[in-house]
Amino acid sequence: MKVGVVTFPGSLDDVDAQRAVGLGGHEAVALWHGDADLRGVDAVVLPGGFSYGDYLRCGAISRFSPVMTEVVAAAERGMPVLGICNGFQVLCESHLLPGALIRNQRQKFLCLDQPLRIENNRTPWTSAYDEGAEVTIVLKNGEGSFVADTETLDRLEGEGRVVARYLGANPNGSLRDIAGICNERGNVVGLMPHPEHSVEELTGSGTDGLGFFTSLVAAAFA
Amino acid sequence: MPTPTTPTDALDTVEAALTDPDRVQPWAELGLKEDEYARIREILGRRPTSSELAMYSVMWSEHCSYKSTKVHLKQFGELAQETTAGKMLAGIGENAGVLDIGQGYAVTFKVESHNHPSFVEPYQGAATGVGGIVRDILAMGARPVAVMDPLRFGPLDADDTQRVLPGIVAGVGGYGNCLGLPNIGGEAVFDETYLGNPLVNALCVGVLRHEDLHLAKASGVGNQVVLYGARTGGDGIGGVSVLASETFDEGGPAKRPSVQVGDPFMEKLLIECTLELFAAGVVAGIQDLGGAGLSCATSELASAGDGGMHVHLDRVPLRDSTLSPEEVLMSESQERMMAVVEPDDVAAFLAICAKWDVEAAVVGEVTDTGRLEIDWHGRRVVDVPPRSVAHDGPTYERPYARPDWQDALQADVAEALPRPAGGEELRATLLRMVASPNLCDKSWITDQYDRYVRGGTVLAQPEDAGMVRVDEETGLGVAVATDCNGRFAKLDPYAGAQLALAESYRNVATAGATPLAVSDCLNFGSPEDPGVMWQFAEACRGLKDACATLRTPVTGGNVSLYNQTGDTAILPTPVVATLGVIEDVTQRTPSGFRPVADGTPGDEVFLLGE
Amino acid sequence: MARVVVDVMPKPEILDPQGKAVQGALPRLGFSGVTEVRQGKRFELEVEGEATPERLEEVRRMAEVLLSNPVIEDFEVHVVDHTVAEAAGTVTGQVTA
Amino acid sequence: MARVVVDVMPKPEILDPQGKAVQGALPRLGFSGVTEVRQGKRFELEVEGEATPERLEEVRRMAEVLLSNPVIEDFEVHVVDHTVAEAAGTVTGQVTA
Ligand SMILES: Nc1ncnc2c1ncn2[C@@H]1O[C@H](COP(=O)(O)OP(=O)(O)O)[C@@H](O)[C@H]1O
Repeated sequence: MKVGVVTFPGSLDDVDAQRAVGLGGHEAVALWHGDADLRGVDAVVLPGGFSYGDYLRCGAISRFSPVMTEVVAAAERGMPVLGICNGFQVLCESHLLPGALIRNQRQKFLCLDQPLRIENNRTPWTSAYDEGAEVTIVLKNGEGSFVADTETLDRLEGEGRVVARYLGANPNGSLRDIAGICNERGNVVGLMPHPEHSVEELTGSGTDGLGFFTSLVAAAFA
Repeated sequence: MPTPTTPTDALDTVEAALTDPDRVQPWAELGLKEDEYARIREILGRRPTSSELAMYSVMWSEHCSYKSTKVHLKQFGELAQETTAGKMLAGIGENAGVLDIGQGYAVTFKVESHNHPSFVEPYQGAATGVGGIVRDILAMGARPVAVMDPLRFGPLDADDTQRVLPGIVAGVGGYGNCLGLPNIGGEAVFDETYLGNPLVNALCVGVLRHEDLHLAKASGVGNQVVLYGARTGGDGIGGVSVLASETFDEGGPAKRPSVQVGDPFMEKLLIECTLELFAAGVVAGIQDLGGAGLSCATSELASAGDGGMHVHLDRVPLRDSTLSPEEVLMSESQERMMAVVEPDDVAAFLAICAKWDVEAAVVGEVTDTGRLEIDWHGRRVVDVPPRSVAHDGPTYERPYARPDWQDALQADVAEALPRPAGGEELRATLLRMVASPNLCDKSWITDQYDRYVRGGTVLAQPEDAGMVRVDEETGLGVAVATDCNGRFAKLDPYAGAQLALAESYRNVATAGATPLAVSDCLNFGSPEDPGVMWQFAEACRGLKDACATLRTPVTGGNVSLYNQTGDTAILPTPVVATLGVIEDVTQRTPSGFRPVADGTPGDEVFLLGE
Repeated sequence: MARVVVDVMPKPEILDPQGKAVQGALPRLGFSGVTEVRQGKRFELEVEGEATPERLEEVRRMAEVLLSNPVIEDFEVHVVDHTVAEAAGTVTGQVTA
Repeated sequence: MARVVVDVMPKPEILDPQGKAVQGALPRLGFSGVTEVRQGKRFELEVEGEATPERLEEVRRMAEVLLSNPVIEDFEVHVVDHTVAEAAGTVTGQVTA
């Protein structure tokens, strides 16, 4: 499959996401924020970073990029979209996902190898995992605390839309330990941790993140 | 908004300098000595204009001219300019040294200080320190790939450390994380002497292909000079001469804010934009803007080139329209670069800048006059031989003498201390040691830094050396470690500098890499104190001798003086960074013993040496 | 030229870790009697022309679309006659409407 | 109980990357005519008792010591009769003193 990886001004993990897409067995296609063109891709990754410096709110400015108009339309048609960290923030700002991500409870940027549980393996990005699988994936963010009103949280839980949850000590104050969620249809996933940094023994926290990039095939043939 | 004070008759032009030759000038307030001022008049054959005076004062400051240390630093130039991997592609004198590491790759690395600004405003001081060193690396034509941050603080429980430390760590992280550069190591050392004078040293490593090497020079008559990046504001005016060269308690009037605020997002755009400019082949010469801003960039580019340069200073995009030409020349606004571009390439250059939302302006051109000529709204405010500003600054042979307390200090040996007697005391000593801020786990600092971004980090904290992969196909990589024990250096600066080198060299070697070359950041007290000057001279001599023995060239570095609180100097702190190459990063050796785990045997442990 | 301020605050029901941190720090610094702290943002805008109702409506839209996130934040737009810099360090004391 | 606001803004001569980012985004979103944006912080405090001059002076000291960084920021303290949440989404329009 062709997987687009968007570069916004200030995207940092775009090259890493492209590498991970390749390791997952797909062709990575670079997409530019200023082009209203998805170049025929089958899925899109919005990578991590500090788009526009994240000075206003993370993802607040990027969501207005020309490419996002296309991403939103494609997502609504069912195209798989994965937002990682800053990408998750962009998805929330774009209202493709509910809730918002605010400053970590302890006010500090945190980089660590984070244990997670995969709660929902029915999305195109998580189908390679067993439900309930416990994995360790790199987490790094300053504003990764997921918040939403109680009603929204209850709905997310009730509909099985919590995709991943932090295990052990909650690293950032995220409500109900939420690390990732999906939309109603399940094709749009937002995830705070960085699976693209957990795809090689040598350079990350192991290879537990690879499943996010191999799932697409499984999903395609499901 | 105050109204702009653009061209008025108060403007001090070259013409005014001739018609009004005896005007009294504030050379002393700008940090110049009487004979230095006399030399400027001699070079110019007239009094300098106020813009020229600003340029000379800032460029002849200790910080920019290395006037007290040049005589000692030049011995590093005597070391063979090659490593075991080949000739150096650029050495001391360039923005940063460049080493051949094989397979067509080269690396560049350098460590620099941002000590005084980080005391005044910890977050922004540390942040802009990272920003500055990254631009140095970028200017060589390299993609920055990793940063490190050797830090020194006062005692952890001191009040001011509570102000300084969190700010500095957040600043290093805030800037580096936002640039997408993994932090692969550093130091965090605590000692009384750093209480009023913390040290923030920042290191950056960059990678390039041999053919991508770029140098800071303005050659080719008719080539255009482009300033791009952030707008110029009143940041850090006076910072170079006042902040970086004088001790705090002497103070100094600051009519403009002496603090610079960094914009890492702008710098990220600047990096990507600059790398695209290199790839497009539209850069003939390039220089980053750091300390001394445009004064430094214009005079260094022009004097390294083969002719002169003509600059229209009023074309510099300003953030604050009230700035005078003197201030525009001295501003240390961050996130700016200056490039020399062939006329036919200007349009392509500007288009790439526009793609990255980076503002750019053609501000001048290369000439064959041999002069640096700067105009302000059509009137000449600077007309100088560029070399006289950039390179022919004063040189001092400061007196130095072994302090009279040195003997007593050395006689007070550790053997004289009481030793723990028995198991209980030994246990207590051990617990005290592992709990000491200098030895304890540093993850409370390093967890605030992104060590994974770029996907090439092979080793980072808590390892002895940081290591990044350079080529994904072949596994070629580089390792870097920085070290210095200031207490050793105080006991014996000659041996202390050698130990700093030996430790960083060992850390690189034990990680599995072959050490190639070093960069250093020499942090000392006031050079006007003969005892400090002796420490400095000894440390240089020690480092040079050790480098000669190990056959590692010094590729560049930085000197930070006047690190003291009142009369008390910091521990002499010659931080040494060693860079090594590893053919295949999968062969690295992590530190730490691997225990027995699911069927695989644990590591066997050997002790080598005496 | 008009000076317009947009104040953006976290909604009362949304967690405010920054405000919490400040509130926690106050007693440690010897300040007592502050029962609640919320931290938000203030934007000072310089707008061309007069602060006409149309112009202010436009600023309101900027606040709604860009400057605030309606999921977690409330905002308010108002015209001011001085910037913080102009009043620097003072207690203006007056009750603002 | 008094409601006191501390507004903290980057000093005018200091670079404000945040305000710059917002200002850069506005035209792309179709908003024109905003010539300058500065982004700062707003703290809403609930303080026990009346807003007496002594109490306000204490808040002024908090602002000086904790809420602002005097090297790069200015601040202003004022008493308010409503929070942003209470005025949510409105243009209050009035010129504040
Ligand atoms: N300021 C810092 N920034 C980044 N890494 C740091 C910093 N301080 C310490 N480290 C890292 O933490 C680890 C432990 O540091 P340290 O205790 O100084 O080790 P050692 O004594 O073995 O040199 C090392 O990997 C070092 O690079």
